[in-house]
This record gives sequence, structure tokens and C-alpha cells, in this order.
Amino acid sequence: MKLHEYQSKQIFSRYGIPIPKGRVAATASEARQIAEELGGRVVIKSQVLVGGRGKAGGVKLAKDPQEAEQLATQILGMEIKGLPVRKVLVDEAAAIDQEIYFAITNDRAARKPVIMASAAGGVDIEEVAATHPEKIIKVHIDPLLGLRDYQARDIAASMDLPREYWKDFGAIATNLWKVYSGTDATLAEINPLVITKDRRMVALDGKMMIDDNALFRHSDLSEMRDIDEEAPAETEARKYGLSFIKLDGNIGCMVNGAGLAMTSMDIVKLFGGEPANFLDIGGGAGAETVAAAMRIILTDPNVKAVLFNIFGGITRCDEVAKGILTAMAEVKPKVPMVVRLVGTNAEEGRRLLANANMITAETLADAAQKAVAAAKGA
Amino acid sequence: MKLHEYQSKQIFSRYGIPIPKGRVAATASEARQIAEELGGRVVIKSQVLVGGRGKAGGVKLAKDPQEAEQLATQILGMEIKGLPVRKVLVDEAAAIDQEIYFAITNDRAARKPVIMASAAGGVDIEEVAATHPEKIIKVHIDPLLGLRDYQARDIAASMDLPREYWKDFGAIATNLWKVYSGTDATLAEINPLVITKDRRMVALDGKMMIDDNALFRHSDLSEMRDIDEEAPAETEARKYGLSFIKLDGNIGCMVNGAGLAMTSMDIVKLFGGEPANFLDIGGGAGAETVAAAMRIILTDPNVKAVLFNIFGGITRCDEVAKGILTAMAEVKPKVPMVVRLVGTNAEEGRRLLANANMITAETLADAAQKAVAAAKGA
Amino acid sequence: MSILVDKNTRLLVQGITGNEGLFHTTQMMAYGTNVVAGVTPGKGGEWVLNGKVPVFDSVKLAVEATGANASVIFVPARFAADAMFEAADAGIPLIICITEGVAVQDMMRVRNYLDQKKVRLVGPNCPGLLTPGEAKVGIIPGNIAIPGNVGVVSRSGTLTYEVLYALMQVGMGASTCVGIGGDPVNGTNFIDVLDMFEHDPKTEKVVMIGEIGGTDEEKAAEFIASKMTKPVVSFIAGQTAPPGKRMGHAGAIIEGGAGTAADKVRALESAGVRVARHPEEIPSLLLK
Amino acid sequence: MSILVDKNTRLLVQGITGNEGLFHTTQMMAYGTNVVAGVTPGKGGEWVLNGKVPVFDSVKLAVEATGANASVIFVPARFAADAMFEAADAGIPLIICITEGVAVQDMMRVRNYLDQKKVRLVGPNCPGLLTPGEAKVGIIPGNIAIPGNVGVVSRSGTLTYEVLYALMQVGMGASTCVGIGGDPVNGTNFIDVLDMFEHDPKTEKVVMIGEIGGTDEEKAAEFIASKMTKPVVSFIAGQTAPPGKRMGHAGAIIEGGAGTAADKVRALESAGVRVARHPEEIPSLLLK
Repeated sequence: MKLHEYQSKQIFSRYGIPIPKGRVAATASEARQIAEELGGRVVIKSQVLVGGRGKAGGVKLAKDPQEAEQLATQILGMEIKGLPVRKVLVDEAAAIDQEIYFAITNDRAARKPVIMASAAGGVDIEEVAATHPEKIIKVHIDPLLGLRDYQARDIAASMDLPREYWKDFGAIATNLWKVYSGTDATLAEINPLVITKDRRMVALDGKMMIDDNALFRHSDLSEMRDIDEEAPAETEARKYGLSFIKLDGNIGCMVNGAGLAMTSMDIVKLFGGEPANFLDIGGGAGAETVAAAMRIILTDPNVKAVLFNIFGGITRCDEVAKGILTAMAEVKPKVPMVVRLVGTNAEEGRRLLANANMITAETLADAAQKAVAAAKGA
Repeated sequence: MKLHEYQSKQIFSRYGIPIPKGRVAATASEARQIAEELGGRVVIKSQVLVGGRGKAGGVKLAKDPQEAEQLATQILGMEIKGLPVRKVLVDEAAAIDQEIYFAITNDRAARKPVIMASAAGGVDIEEVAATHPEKIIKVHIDPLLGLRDYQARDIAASMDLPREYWKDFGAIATNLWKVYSGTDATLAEINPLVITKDRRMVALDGKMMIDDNALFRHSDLSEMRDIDEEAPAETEARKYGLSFIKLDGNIGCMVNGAGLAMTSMDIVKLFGGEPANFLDIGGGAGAETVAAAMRIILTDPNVKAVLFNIFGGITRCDEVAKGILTAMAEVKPKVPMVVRLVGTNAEEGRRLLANANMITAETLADAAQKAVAAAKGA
Repeated sequence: MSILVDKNTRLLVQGITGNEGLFHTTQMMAYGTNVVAGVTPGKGGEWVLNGKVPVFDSVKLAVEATGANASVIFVPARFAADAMFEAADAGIPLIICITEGVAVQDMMRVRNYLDQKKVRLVGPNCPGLLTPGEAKVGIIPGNIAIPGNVGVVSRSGTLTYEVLYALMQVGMGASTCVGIGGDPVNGTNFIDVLDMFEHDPKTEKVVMIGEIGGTDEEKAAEFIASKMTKPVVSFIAGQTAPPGKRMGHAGAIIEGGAGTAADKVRALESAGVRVARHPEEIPSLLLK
Repeated sequence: MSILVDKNTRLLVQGITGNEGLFHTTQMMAYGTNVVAGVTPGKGGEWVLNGKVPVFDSVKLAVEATGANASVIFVPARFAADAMFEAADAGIPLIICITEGVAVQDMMRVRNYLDQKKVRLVGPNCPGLLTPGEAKVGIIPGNIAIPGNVGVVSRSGTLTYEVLYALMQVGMGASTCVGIGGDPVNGTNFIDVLDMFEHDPKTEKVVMIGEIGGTDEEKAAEFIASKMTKPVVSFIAGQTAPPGKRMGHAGAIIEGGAGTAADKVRALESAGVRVARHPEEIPSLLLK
């Protein structure tokens, strides 16, 4: 789960990391009011869950409340990479001396948390990683031991951070570790962490991603999910424990298992079609879940055919078949449906579907080819 | 540092472990008032830092406030193993169904914390350990991982604790681990942990020892030290960073290094004397510390001779000599003094002491024999 | 011969009294797996599956009583890390965690702890192990594979079944099939299993099923090029997956341009691995 | 030959700019120890001891620059655990911690972590190591011992000096003297050192100085009886110590009737060890 900048910085602040004064606004007049409260120059920052806001014109400096209102009006009317801007963060403007990149994330290959830091902050870190990898310092953290003070000092020394800031930097590092481990983050990033002209260290921008699998122990964070920012079908799918990602093609896919779901998409493509979605109904899905999955697929008007590919293991083919029948009775689909059932209780499943008006297939390739043909014919 | 029962239980309660209602009282009328507040029967428990209070008559049951006052008067007038009772804990009386022993302590051989538990609680656990070791369950805790839920379950199952109490027991175990690790305890003991007739688990008695070396991070706990309970000389010694233990003999010992201090005591004994104390002036002790050490030794009226045994390493013999001279000028000791200086700056030290009226010695054995003779002659 | 599990496996099932635990224990026993005990805290002393399997309150008690030497975990995700720690502490040398949805920071702690104890973990979020004709540990359907000389290792569940099934259709069997799971931090990776297959006399050929995300396939390619003598055929799922999206598996995500299927296919082909365009091509590639 | 430290030791000093760090570094260098670097956070770039020793901000930076292969720690107690973790993380294989007063729970974490990394720790709360004529690492005065064939291992500081001094008085020298420290949880125990002495060709006899508390002397006795061929002479301090009192050293305490000097003497004598009544008897027992 991605968090907005303003949410990430709220969390930083709760853990003792200094952030600029500021608040989030949903309207231009709110933005003006916040600017009045803050006094002085403010930054108006669009709150959308994509990168590249700055380049897209979604971050502007306002010299007074009036300009803040104007710029907020303008930014709240924008779309950035297809996402409408619904909120802006109004922060006091900082006079910046130096910009640092500082983040903690998971290193899956090392199976440990890793600190990434660079004196070349404020820019796209992936660009720095590609062009100047030597400018990025990486330090692994033992997950059972946690971040130690000397690791922060090592980083400060390696970045040539002036000594007067080592103490502040050490505290920020310790606190960012607490953010990361306390929220089950997969990314806790400060970019830029700035040194201001009046010699303070401030987290000017923040980005956090939380491990969805750990949300059970963070009900406060779960509530931060901004469902405005995701496709409604994805929100709906999550309710049923389905893993769904909308794509641009016209062949709806309902598959059990993530690997098989990806493979089904790949084969559709291999045989000249375009998948409309990724959908994994998960292990052990019952009839109700399957029905929900089918409704979600069929709400996409692009879908011209649906491919069901079920290999029964935990999931029982007869349960899936029941779900399909339930959903068909309810949704009354107008597009052709290709079904392939193999594995646990497959025969029983096929028997249940015998009277439904469906195209059946034996192999993966066969099923994909039939779905592609059906979509073209429809 | 040992904590009183009432202090230990306050800490337990702070960490969520259920304790009986009650408060500590310094006078009998306070005890009466607490008994009135609690209503019903109460237990009056002497608060002294030694074991065996019950057998000594320091724990009594009172049926009403009047009896509480009587018994408190009686207990507050007692001495237990030489320690006067200055406070009593007045707790509501519990109707007990079962008594359990439950503690976390350090296993130095395993270099890990260890849980010790026994369904045979309420009695002296060392007695159980000696007579029925199979009744004590020991489970080690990984210090980097902490106590895990399944370890508590393992213990509950091994103790044949009825299932209905597993959840409460698990919570108490988790919280006692938090007590132990959160306070740098070397012992966090609940004995007995009781199951009451109304089916609650309550820590009826508690005992904690805190690692003196960790007190720098627990200023709140440092304040709990009850200096009334230790020899004034030991309190005074701690102020100067000296390690001092009063003994019953007549030869005062001032030595640098704990091992050498013990050895000096042992040799005094070997040659027929009795040491009056253990005193380690520590590594790198300066003149001021040495002077304080000498004052402490000489306040003991039993001391008939003093043995100085200094092997200069970090400690410099000339510094020790200066301290001795300073202290002698101030204290004007009337007992004979035997001095042995060896190692770093020993010659300079000996030169400084040449004019003081002291007996010098070359070897350990020589020094001890001279001190024993001097004490007998004095 | 085979790897990891066989007729000598004395299996413990953690979470045996749950729906999935019971269902799959039934299946495993029907397959012939020697299930010696189950664990469900609070249910010690009961017997399940018509009195065939004793239930214990803890893994330690179960191991003491039954000498279990492997454990398969079916507990809910929030209890899975503790279940793995518990099995490791009780001296179980092989843990197979089927549970999906374990928090990744939990897994980092578990993996680091298990490595200290030299405990082999397979999974989590995996279908488990199948040594056809000998033992089934986990949820791989037993009837879709026959004994044979092909070692199968995979990050995916149902996709693995497809491959076993496709092999069986042409009469090819598996020595052992190992589902290593789709999580970003797990216990056993491709190289571990490839190494075991390389040293297993029964295994003559290997199928490796990868997917997008991470760099394990690339590392496997290096290993295959430098250390393996047996032929390897592969398939990589996620050719059409969009970047930045988590494709069901927590580990299946293209991040910062890394972990694409194209990269992995290229690495494997450079290592001399034949990469199938789709799973049903695998049997014919194995015959070449 | 010798154990643990010798002329090839490239020593790093953690806490080099403190009073004790500076004083003892001067002493160590005067003895001929090869001190290659110091560490004091915030003072990297300075040089101490007349420009002879560079100071670094971290152990990692110091090791990268100087190839230090041992570290001696003089930092205050509250920073000692971190200093040990830091040295271990920087790849130092031998750490000697002189600092007294390290919290015992810190030490349990440190020891468990260092064991994972296979790092040898001596101390804390110890006088360090002395290989006469080769290297002095720690605070043992260099002028109280001469090279020789007696290995000395001790839980005590100044008591060790007494023994070295007593040996020197009769012309006997030490191969290496190891102060393992008086804390209840430390890095190296008697058995570790006895084993090293047993395998060190230069060492022909061993002196072991124990004290009350714990059971390390008893375990050492078992080890001596079963594994050692070289003669061992011992002394145990604390015959007159009262039970339940901590005799200066955090580890020197008789708890629950266990850890008495009498028990230890009995165990050692049963193992064929000659136990001296006082330290000055040791040389004559070694000659028997």
C-alpha cells in the first residue's frame, strides 16, 4: 500500500523526524487559509500516488496566501499520469543548503533491510543508481539486531556530511528505522532530506509503502488507504481477497494461482490476443468469491471474451464451476466464455458446467487460442 | 540492586501483570487506613530485602482494619535476619486455588535469559531445585528474538496448567519478559503466581533484581534503591565507585582489583587472621578515591590493622600513595598499616610513603602475615 | 532417491485442526506420506483423522513424542512466523510453510534466525514438495505426477501443477517437485534446489519455473552455467506483466526496471538453458 | 608461537582519544605492539601520539584503510556493546574488550551475535592479552612478564599480574597471558583458552586463575581431565567470600549455594590439577 507524501510525513513526525510545518487541503480556499496560518512563502504540492509530480507541474512555490490559492486551484484541476489531483499539501517553504537522499527498504536478495543514502539527493534516485552508482551508499541492517548508531555514523562519514549534523542525522536514521520497523514498511524514503540555510535537518518530502501482508497489525495505517487513487475494480477485488490488476486488452482472465494467471496472460498474448486483466482467485476460492471475480471482469466494457483457467489443487474445480453458474445467473454475460478445468474435482466441475453455454478446452494453448478467436469473433 | 516486593509488584503492574490491590505503609495507622479502603481481609507483609520473611513471622493475615493495625505495629517492630522492618505492604487477601513459580533470570552458562517455572510454587524454589529438579521447567530465550508465544504455551503444557488459564498465562509471560528486558533485570520472579478461587491469575508476591551496570538507562529504577537496607559504609563506597562489602574480621583490606581483593582476604585467613571487609578500589583510582576508601575502612571500630595491597596496572602506585597520605592526614589512624606496592610507579609510591609511619612488605604472603601479626599486637 | 522428502520423512503438521490443515493432511496420508503428529495449541491430547494422528500443544512436545523430522505449516499468516520459529527451536531440520501472506519483515527475521540454526525452510507461500510414489508434503495434487527422472523447481503453485501434468501426459515423471514459493523473502531459492538436483542420482533433467521480480533466476543462470552438468529447461511467467504492479505473488513485481521476464530469459538462454514459450512446450524441450 | 596475538597483530584501538585509550595505547606501542589505527566517532582525520596513529570515525573506515585484524576496546560501558557489534560487523576477527561495567543483557545480545559471526571476543572487564616479547593488547603491565613456556589464563586482572610477577621472580616466563574477565557473560572462557594452549607448541604448562561464581572452573576441570596432556596449576580466589554478595566482579557471586571456591578446588583437584593455596605458591607447583 502506497501512502501519500502528507501521510508519510505525518508518520515521520510521529516518530520524531522533523518535517516542515504544513497541512493538507482539498480545496483552494483551505490552501489559502493554511498559507495564511503559516505566513511567508509556501509550497503547494499535489498529492497523487505517482512519481514525477514536479516535472508535471504539480509542485509550485507561492509567495503569499493569494498566490497559494491561485496555484492550488490550478493544481487541484490537474491530472498527473492519468490520476486527478484531489488534495494538495501546503508546506512552509524551506531555504535549502543541501539535499540528501535517505531511505530504508527491503533488499530481497540479501534478505535484510537496507539503508540507501546519497549526498546527491532531491533527484530521481533510480537515475543516480543507473548513472552514478558509486554515489549511493548501501548499508544492510540485521533484522534481529536493528539499526545501530555506528551504522548511521558510517553513512554520515561516507556521505561527507559535515560533523555538526552527525547527531541530527543519527537521530533521524534511528527514527526512520523505527518508522520502517514500526509500520512494516517496505519503503520509508526521505527525498530530499535537507539541510536548511538556518542549519536544521528537515524531511522535505516523504514516500512510504506498507506491506499489505502486515496490515493486520496496523489498523491505523489500513485506514490511510486512499481508494480514490486506485481503479474501483481493484478496490472491489480486494474486498473479496482477490488479486486483480486491470490491463488494456479485451480478453478477461480468471485463473487460480498468480503464476498461472501471469502465464495465461502470456499465452493469450502469444496467440495474438490481449489480456484485459490479471486475476488470481487464490487458493481454495469458493463459489461466492468466483462470482465476485466474474462480476468484476464483466464490468469492464472492453472485455470481448473471458478465459477461465482453473487447475484444481486447493481450489476445487466443482466449487469454481458453482461460482461460475451463480455469477452467470446474476450477471447474464453476453460475451463468449472459454473454460478449462483440470485437477481436483475437475470432472464434477465439467459436469456442472455441461449445460451452461460455454466453450471448453483441454490444454492451456487450446484454451488461449479459443479465447483469442472468440474475442475476435465477438 | 534488589527491589522490595512492593516495588517489584508496582513494576509488574505497570507492564500489565495483575497484582493484588494494596499499598505500602510506614506506620500502623497507615496500614489500618489501607485495610479500611480495601475492605475484607488483608495481608500485612514486611518489606525487607531478605528471604524467609514468612517463617520469621513477617507476613500475617488480618481479618479487619483493627487487626491490621495491631499486626502492622507488631511487624514494624521486628528485625528479620538483622534488618529492621521499616515498611509493610498491605494487600487484599486472596483465596488461592493453585500456586505457581514463574521467573525469568540470566543463565550465565548458556549466555541467555532463562524462564524457570514450576507448578510447585509458593515455596523456596532453591529447595525444589535441590529435591525435585524435575518439577522445574527451564526454557531459554534467544536474547535477540525475545520470548515467543509458543514458549509460554510449552511451559503451560509442561506444568499441566488447565487450558482455561493458558491465555492469561501467556499474557503474563509476555509481560514478564517485557519487565525483564525493559528494566535490565537479572531476576524477575513471581512466587507465587496464583490462581484464585474466582479463576483469576494474580502475581501474589514479586522479587526483582536490577543489573547495577544498566542503571544508567533506568534513572527511575535507580531512585528505587532503598539505602536504609544496606550498610551505610556500602552506600558511601558506592558514591566513590568503590566496591565494598563489610565482613566480621578485624583486618581492613584495601586492594585494587576484585580478584586480588578476594585473594588478599583469603591469604589473611590462611595466615590466621580475619578480614574486616572486601574492598576493591577499582582500576585507575586517584588520590581522592583512595582517601575515601581509607575513611570507610577506618570507620569500622573492629579494625585493628589495615592491609594495603596494590598491584599497579591501570592504577598507579604513586597516586595510591598520595591518597593514603591525604587520608592519613585527615583520619589520623591509630591502627598499624601494612603496605605492599608493586607495579606501575611502585618506586615513586614507596618513596612518597617512606616518611609515613607504615609497615612495608614485599610479597603477598609477607604482607598478610605482617597484617595478622599487627592486628594481634594492637 | 529424491531430494528433501521421501519414505523416511516423519511429518508433523502445524495447524492440523484447521480446514486446510485437515483437508490436506487427509490427502497427504492418502498419498502414503507418513504423518506422525499434528500441532494445534490448546488441542493437545486430541486425535484427528479417525484417531490416526495425535495432536500436540506444541512442536516441542510433538517432536519429543513422535520423532518428527519435518514439519508442514498451514497456520494463518499472522501466526506463521511464530510457527516457523517454533519448529526451528524444536529441532526440526526441514520446514515447509504453505501459508500465504506472511509479512516480509517477519520473513526477514525468520530467515536470518533459521540460517543461524542451519534449518532448511521451503516457502512460505508455496505448494510444498512432492516426491512421486514416496511422499507428498503440502498441497501439490498427488495424481498429476508420476515417478521419473525430472527434477522440478518452481516459484509458482498452480503453474507447477500444469508442468507436472504436461509431463505426465507424455509419460514423463518427476524425481522430486519443489515449490519454493512466490514471496520476496523465502527459505529456499533456485540455486539451493538446483544444487540438490545436480547431486541427486535419480534426477537426470531439471525444469525450473521462474517468474518476474527479483534476480533469483539470473543467479540461477550463473549457477547453471558454472556448476551444473544436467540439462535444464525453463519457463518464466510474466512476459506481459506491467511494471510496478504486484502480480498476485508478493515477490512478483518489476521494480525500477529490474526483474523483467525478458532479462531472466536472456540470462537463462546465455547459460544454455532452453526456455519454453509456454508450459506445455516443456516436455518436448526436455526430449531434445 | 603463542596464542591470539603476536607480532602479526595489526591492532585497532576503539576509544583511542579517551584518557585510558591514549594512556594504554602509548604503553602498548612502547611494548612494540603494532597499533595501526584508532577510532573515535567525530574525530576521524586526526592523528594521535605524535602523529603515529590515524583516527577514524568508524571501525569500518579504519579497517578499510589499515587492514586492522584485532581491536581493543576502551570506550565507556554504555557504548561498549555497540563498539563490539561495530567491530564484528566490520569484519574484525578478534575483539578484546577492556571496558568494565557492561550491562549483562547487552552482553547476552553481543555474545549471541558474535557467535553467529564466528568472531572471537576476549572480555569484557578484562586486562587483555600479553604475549611477552611480541605484543601487549590491553592493560597488563609489560614489565612484569618475560617470554617463556607457561600459558596463563585468568578471570581476574591484578591477580593475574601477581602471578606473572611471581613467575618472573623465579625466572619463569609466559607464552601468552589471557585475561578472560570477571563478568558473568563474556566472550572467551577457560575451555577456549585451555584448548588453544593445548595446541600451542610454545606452551608447556598452564596456569589457570579462577574465582567464585558460575561453573566455568568446573567445566574447565572436565576439559582438563578429558582433553589436556599439559600440566595445569590453578588458584581459586574467594575462599572467604560470603554467599550472595557480588565480590567486585559482576560474575563473582555465590548464588544458591553454587559457585563456591571449595567446589571449584575439589573439581580441579579431581581432574589432577594442583591448586595453590595462594598465588605465590604457583611457581613452585609448576616446578614439581
